[in-house]
Amino acid sequence: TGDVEGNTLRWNIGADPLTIDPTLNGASDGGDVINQTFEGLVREINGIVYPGIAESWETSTDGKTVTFTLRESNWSDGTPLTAGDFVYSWLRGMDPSTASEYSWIWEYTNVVGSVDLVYWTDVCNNTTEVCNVYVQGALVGAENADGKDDSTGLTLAETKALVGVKAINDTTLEVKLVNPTAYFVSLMAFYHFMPTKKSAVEAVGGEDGLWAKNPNLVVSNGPFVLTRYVGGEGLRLEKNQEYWNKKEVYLAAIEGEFVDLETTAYAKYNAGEYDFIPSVPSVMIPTLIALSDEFYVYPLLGTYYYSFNLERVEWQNAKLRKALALAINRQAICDALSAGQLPAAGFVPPGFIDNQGKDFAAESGNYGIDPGAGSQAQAVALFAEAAADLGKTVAELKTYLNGKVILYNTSEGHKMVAEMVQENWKSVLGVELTLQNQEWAVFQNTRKNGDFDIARGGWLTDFMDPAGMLAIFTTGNAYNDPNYEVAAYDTLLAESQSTTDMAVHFQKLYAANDMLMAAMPVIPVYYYSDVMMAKSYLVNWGRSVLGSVDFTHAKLNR
Amino acid sequence: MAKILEVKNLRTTFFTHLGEVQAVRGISFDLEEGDILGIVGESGSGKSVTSLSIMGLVDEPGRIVEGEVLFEGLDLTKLDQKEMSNYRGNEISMIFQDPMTSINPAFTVGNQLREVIMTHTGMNKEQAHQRALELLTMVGIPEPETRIKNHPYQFSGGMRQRALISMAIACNPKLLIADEPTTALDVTIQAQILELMRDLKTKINTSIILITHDLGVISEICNKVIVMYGGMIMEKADIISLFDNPQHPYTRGLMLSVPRNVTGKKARLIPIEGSPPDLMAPPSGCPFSPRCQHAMEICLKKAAPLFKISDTQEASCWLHHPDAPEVKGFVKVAGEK
Amino acid sequence: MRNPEFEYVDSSRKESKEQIRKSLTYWKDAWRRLKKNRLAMVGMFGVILIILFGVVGPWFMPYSYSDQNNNFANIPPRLEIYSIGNNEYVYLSKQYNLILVSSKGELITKLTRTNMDVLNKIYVYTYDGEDIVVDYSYRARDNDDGIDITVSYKGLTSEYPAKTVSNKTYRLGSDNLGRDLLTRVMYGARISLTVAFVATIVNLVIGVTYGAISGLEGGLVDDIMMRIVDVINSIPLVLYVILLMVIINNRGLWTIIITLGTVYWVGMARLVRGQVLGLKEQEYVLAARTIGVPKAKIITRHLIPNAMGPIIVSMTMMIPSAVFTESFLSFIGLGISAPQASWGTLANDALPGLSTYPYQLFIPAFAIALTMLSFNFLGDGLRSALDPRLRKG
Amino acid sequence: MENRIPLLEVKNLKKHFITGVLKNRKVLTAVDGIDFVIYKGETFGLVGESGCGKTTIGRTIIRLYNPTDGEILIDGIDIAKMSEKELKPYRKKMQMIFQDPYASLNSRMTVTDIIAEGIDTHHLLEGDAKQERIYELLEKVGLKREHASRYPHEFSGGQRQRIGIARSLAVNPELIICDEPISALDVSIQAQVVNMLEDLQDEFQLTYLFIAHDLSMVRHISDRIGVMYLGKMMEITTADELYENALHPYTKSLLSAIPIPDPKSSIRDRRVILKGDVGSPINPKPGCRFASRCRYAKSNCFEVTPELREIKEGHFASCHYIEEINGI
Amino acid sequence: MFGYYLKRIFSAIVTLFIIATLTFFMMRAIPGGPFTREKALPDQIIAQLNAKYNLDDPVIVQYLNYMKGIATFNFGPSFRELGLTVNDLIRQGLPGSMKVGIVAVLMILVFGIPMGIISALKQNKPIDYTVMVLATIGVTVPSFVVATLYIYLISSRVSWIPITGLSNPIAFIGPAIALSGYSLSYVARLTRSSMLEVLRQDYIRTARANGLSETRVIGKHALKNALIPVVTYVGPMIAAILTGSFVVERIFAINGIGRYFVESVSNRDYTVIIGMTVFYAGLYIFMVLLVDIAYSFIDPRIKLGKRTGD
Ligand SMILES: Nc1ncnc2c1ncn2[C@@H]1O[C@H](COP(=O)(O)OP(=O)(O)OP(=O)(O)O)[C@@H](O)[C@H]1O
Ligand SMILES: Nc1ncnc2c1ncn2[C@@H]1O[C@H](COP(=O)(O)OP(=O)(O)OP(=O)(O)O)[C@@H](O)[C@H]1O
Ligand SMILES: [Mg+2]
Ligand SMILES: [Mg+2]
Repeated sequence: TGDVEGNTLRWNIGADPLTIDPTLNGASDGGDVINQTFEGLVREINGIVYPGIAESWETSTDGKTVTFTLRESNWSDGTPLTAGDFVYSWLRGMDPSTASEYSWIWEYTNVVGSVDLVYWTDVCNNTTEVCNVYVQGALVGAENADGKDDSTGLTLAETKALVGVKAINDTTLEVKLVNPTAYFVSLMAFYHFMPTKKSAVEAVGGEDGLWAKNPNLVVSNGPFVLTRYVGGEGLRLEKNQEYWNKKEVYLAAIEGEFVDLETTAYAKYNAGEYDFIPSVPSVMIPTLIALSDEFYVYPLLGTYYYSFNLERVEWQNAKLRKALALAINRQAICDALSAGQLPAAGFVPPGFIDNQGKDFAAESGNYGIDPGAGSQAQAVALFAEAAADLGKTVAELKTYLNGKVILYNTSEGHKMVAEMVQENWKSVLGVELTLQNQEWAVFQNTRKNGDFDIARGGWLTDFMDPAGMLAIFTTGNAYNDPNYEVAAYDTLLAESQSTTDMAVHFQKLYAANDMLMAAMPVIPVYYYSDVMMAKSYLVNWGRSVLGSVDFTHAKLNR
Repeated sequence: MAKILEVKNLRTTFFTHLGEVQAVRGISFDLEEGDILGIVGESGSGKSVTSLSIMGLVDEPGRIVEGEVLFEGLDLTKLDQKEMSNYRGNEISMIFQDPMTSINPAFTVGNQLREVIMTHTGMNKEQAHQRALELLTMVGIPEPETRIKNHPYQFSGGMRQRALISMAIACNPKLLIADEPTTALDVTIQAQILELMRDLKTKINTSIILITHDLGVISEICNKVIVMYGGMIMEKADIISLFDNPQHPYTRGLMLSVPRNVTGKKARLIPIEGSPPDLMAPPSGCPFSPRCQHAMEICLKKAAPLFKISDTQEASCWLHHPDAPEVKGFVKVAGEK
Repeated sequence: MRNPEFEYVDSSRKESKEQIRKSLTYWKDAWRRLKKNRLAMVGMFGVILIILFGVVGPWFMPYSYSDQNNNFANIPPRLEIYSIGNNEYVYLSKQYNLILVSSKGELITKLTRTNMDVLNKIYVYTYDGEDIVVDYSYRARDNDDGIDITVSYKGLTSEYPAKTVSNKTYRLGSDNLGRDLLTRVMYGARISLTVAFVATIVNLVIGVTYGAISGLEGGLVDDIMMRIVDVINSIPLVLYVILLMVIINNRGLWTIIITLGTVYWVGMARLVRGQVLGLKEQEYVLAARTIGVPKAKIITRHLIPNAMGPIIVSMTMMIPSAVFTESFLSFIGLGISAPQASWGTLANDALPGLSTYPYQLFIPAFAIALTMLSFNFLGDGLRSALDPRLRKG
Repeated sequence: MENRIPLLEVKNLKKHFITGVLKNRKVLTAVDGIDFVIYKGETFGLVGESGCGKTTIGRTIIRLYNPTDGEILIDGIDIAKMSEKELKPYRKKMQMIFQDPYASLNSRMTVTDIIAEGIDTHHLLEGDAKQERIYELLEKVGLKREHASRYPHEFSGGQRQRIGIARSLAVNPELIICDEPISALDVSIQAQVVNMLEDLQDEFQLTYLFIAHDLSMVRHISDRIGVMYLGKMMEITTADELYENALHPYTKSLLSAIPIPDPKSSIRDRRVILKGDVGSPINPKPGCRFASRCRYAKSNCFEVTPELREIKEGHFASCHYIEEINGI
Repeated sequence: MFGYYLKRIFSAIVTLFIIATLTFFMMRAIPGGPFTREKALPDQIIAQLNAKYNLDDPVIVQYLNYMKGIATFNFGPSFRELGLTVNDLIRQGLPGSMKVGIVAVLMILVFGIPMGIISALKQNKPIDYTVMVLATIGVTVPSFVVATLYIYLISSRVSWIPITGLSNPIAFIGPAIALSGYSLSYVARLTRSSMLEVLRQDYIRTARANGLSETRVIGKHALKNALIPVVTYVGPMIAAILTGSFVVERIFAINGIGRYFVESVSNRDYTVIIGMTVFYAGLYIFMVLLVDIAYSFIDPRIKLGKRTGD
């Protein structure tokens, strides 16, 4: 075992994942582990989609049918993995009684019938509101509970049967889509779509995903398999001898720990107790950039922004919004945060490639936003114009806006950004806003209720299409905090989704992006980044552009 | 008779942050074997400090600044704490005024008693236990076998004082200092304790110093008396002379201020007016002079020496000086001692 | 002739010994005693100094607590500067920003970085149209000369710092946004001292009264009151604070006052109750009761003054915890809002950078410790000053 | 004798303390059915060994404790069950002087404040008149005006006891309960205080309940004396009668235990030293409380509790065999 | 005696019941729910989750059900930690908190008490001042500073001490120091003043007059009596320390209930927070009872049920 010991990766995972059942998981720490223990139809490493359990796939000409051909592969218990396993685990993910946190992602897959199943409810008609109404403790909507969905009138089983996923045979999986979906295949790399084995999931004692944390029950199909899990402390993964590509798996084992405080984890990394840590304390970053060759920064597909509450009169002038957006020195903020973030010149971060192989963000341009202080003069001018539009003098507009609140949720970084933005507006436009922070859940609630002037927000997408970013500002979207409700915008996005022509798809998205940036319902501040450290002797590790680390082919060259 | 204890010009001062408290200001006396010497005086007159000085137990910030304490000729003030503890509880022992607070509430009586015995005699636990039972029986505690296992709170005041006495006599001390051993007790219990002390003297031939402010108690068992006031000795006498013919105005005042219980019309009491001296700034002359009816110019300036009135009586009062005015009952003697 | 020494003296001369003292009220008297206590005066001096520091200090500062100069972020109070000739110096910050510094230690400007050669560990900055090359590769390897970095400009290379100067622009250094730490600590004093003050008042008013009533009433009332204390003590502060945050839905110092006022007195209530249980059997309390003195007066005139010693001790002990409780409340979102800072939040914010910018933590921490010590000394002095029994002279 | 007016009548007064809880609960009968009368202008002495309930009687009469049973009549009105509010006028009539001159004065209040407390509480005087009254009281108790602004700790024990007395006089009481007011004082000071108490009694027609264990002082100051033992009254009679002619065996042994300040006295040899200790007042057995220590005790004494009976005119005792013992 | 305990237990149950009730309703009164996520979940998903955990019942029904559970020591499932019950979590976190807590408590007793004693014996000497200044700093510097400083020093200077993990006894040093700093200082101060008080007592003089050695006088006669106020403080303190500290557990990556305590509030994990609160309150009340029992050993005069002070 000395050999195994020497070939064991020591990895700090971060927080203890709530679950490592792919279907139930909704968090990145869990995703990181699942990425090692399971494998979906495809595997995405550093932005490239490789065949995973699917050897190949084929999309029909109308783009509405995707057929996957699975390779011969086994579960870690030695039993064969079949297309039926995918059907089982996907239906499980959609089933409302499973209550999977990520089941909403089916909405974006465009799989036929998936939305009906995910949001199947026999309690009331209105699917966007919980409408169990009680009078004196008695459920009034009881007659609705007829076992049939309130909008489709179908039972759960009937709804399930209509979902467009079918195992044609053990190695052929057919998926029917409502619309052609460009990113569908790449999305299959995401953990929610990884297969689980029915007998393991339904084993006694494995309820609520516990099976995945229990080495005696767990059955997986990834490069590694779980052999130990101690809640709150750590886990051990060992090479899966049944993995189809095991010859390209070099690590014997992975020892993972759950240290969620960056400073502690960093200290341990420096003391030689870890080979890989998923983050570092931000004060250390300039030093690490300068001195360390073990430090890595990657862009993340996400944007940090401030939302205007468009329901409030003061924010209804686009020039004013734009003035505020242009007054910010984004470079200074990124320098202060110093974790490799990039100044955001638009809402869509770099990293999405269009039909012509060009970067979507670069093609869109910067909408007049200078990364540094360059657009501040423009901001002043726009501010004056806005004042004129509103029939106010500049001084009046300033006093009008003074004391409006920038709301953020409690955290060092958010505070720092808010302080700098506040200072920018003060020094550039002479507007003095107040800062207010709230505990996380309270903040969520306040923001959702539209009880704010300006609130911070952030969005990381889960699939590699700009629509994943832009769609959140469509009418009724749960994440549309500014309440940007413009029919033309909604139409553009809808059109981009319903076309089979990628050129049209992107053209619509470019148009939508232009429209959004012209209206400026949100102020993009920076694009997220992901930092990590890996010892120099650790090579060949990979990373999904969505953020998950991948040790499938990693090697320790000690 | 051999002198078991000689105190020579003892002076003990407390150096507090508020100033020096001269608690004992140069006192000398002897104690002969088998004597029971009483020390009376008002509260704060230095009785306890005298006895603590003998025991070497004067606490910070107090210090013996002058004088000798010769125990069988050996000067105890020269010993260090460790050497001294071989004497304490062994050759010399002491009991204190308040039996309620002077015994450790946290341990059983037996535990504390055995501890003393084992410390000084080298007996093992079993032997010490036997000895402890013996002692408890000796001081008249009923059912010692059960009582020895009791905690002090289960004892009444009188029993606690007996327990303390039993600790004090555990090693048959040659000298027993009893600092107001009965003040906190009821008269009926006091009578029992005094009886016990008298017994002890005959049984183990201990010499005793008994400190009190109750002349009654003194007259019950002492054969010699020292009267203290303001850290000084006012009068030294054998018991009969003192009560028959007190030679210091303070002693007289003390005797007069207790009610004479005669039937019928009650005479007013005759108090000593004024209050005891502040030892932080003691009167320059005789400490009693501010309250003394007969105070003379010299009394305010200079403390009186001890005038030897008779073989058994000495008093420190200028009234005994040949130049002093005549006062009924005061004997004039020539010369200073 | 009679010897005059042996004349009787008349009684007036004997008695006049008692000194007559001027009549003083209790408080004047206490003050007089306090003044005599050297350590207490040191403490008081310290407290006054800290108050002045917070109240008056900012007037003398060229900055406000929110003034940022992002170019001069994280500059420590002491700078090792390298000469670039011509009586000009540069300082390389921990963030690898190169700052032009005057020979006296004034920060002049941040130089633009034009090239980062991470591989060879050389950063290039530009000044006056020419490159300044900073070679920090020494940091990555052992070298016996003790060279840390070299700075080359116009053909001149300095291998060692020219001197160490103190930062004249920011006396105690700057924080991560380039704000003057000294100014921030001064403003922080206002908040933290207010909090300390409020905590003290709350303890005095609510805690002491509650404890005194509980102890004096005894029996069932006492039982119930103490169970309430147990309950308050057991309910997690975070939960309570969040609830309060929602209810009040407003911010500022007074929300802290409310929070502290509702939960911060239970320890004091316990302590006072314990004291009162003992004191209420004292004969002077019984005497007051036989006179018919109402309970409220017994509490204010007899019980509380006599429990003052332990009350003051525990009050001074509570000051640092109040200061940190405030920072916790601000962290959750109740209380003061950024960019204002209290000592507690300053310390909190500085914590992650402890290894790199230790001064950012030590300065507020020092202020807290100093306050604590001052209050301690003052408290000890007050305790004895308020007790006439310990009076000198 | 006949025309004496009772000021205080105590009838069947009981005070039980409850200690411990539930199963551990014990009833401590500190005072167990006591009757006596105090007439206007007299001094009633109460003696007995430590723990026999003297203080408890005093405190119950002044209603620091709520009596368990019985009546306390002041001028014929029962105050035993009055509420604190109803009691307020009676608070002026009765005052108490405490044993410990150190503990009975609040060290944080000046003498003025201490004395003024009663005046303020009952709104007797205000302003200068109040201050004058305080000076007057101070002079009454032998202190000086200058003392008014001082703190208790600046006084000697005797002086402090005077302050305590001035405090109780401030409300013009009729009855003063003196709970061992002199036991903590020096012998030479005791006489000062006793003289003063006597003078004040003459001047203000005060009535005293004087609790003490110094029997000779009690004899000196009291007109009548009650002797208590373990919560029960053993004997009540006039002072001289008690000392000359004690009837109860307990009183006798108590008197004989007094140390005599006369080395030549012969009483010592005739002394009967009482054996044993005072028993426990917790869950007392029936019968005479003193029986276990009484050398005359017969089996009856352990079973039947004797009544307090008038043996001679004005001389009460509670003993089954009092006649037999004393040959009456 | 038994009856006495019954009474105490009854009163404890009532108190715990009130605490649980208050916590329950406070929890419900604050915004957010257990399914508030970084990326907010769609309402339908939240509704499904609510249904799964019966959170769609009327609050009063939930309350009654919950109380029924508590009565049988069943605090219910965690809404966060999938598949785990509150009891599981306590079982999972308690050992970590306890291990460190016990070491911290031992340190407090082993260092705090002797420091106080030495300080009292050397009153107003340099060593006394040193101890008191240290103790003052100890109550001023909060545990998060101590812990961070410790980690910084260890990671940069001392390589043989592991930074986290409790496998090696030496790894306990850091968390224990951080956890005990305040209380250790407090205990030292308390011991000192109580010792000074006891040393003035008459029975100490008696012990000396009986010729006992100074070691015996201090170590036996003075100490036991001086411990009473210390025990009063230490009892509830142990409850607090054994239930862990969020800050210390987070910094030292200890899997302990101190973290659950705080995290469950931010997670709105209703059942966990109530369970933790009741658990802590129960332990607290139990410790207070233990203190009372300890009293009767230290000072037999003090009888159960007649506690002075709190
Ligand atoms: N530790 C001390 N510090 C300062 N002064 C002290 C100390 N001990 C005693 N004194 C002072 O020494 C003087 C003599 O006290 P001592 O105890 O000997 O009196 P005493 O005659 O025994 O009185 P009592 O009858 O009250 O016991 C007193 O004024 C007292 O205040
Ligand atoms: N508050 C109380 N609670 C419980 N028991 C009490 C209380 N006060 C007094 N006792 C008990 O009642 C009994 C009578 O006490 P009391 O103080 O009246 O006696 P006393 O005659 O005044 O004694 P002493 O001479 O010691 O002052 C004692 O056993 C005492 O312990
Ligand atoms: Mg004495
Ligand atoms: Mg009494």
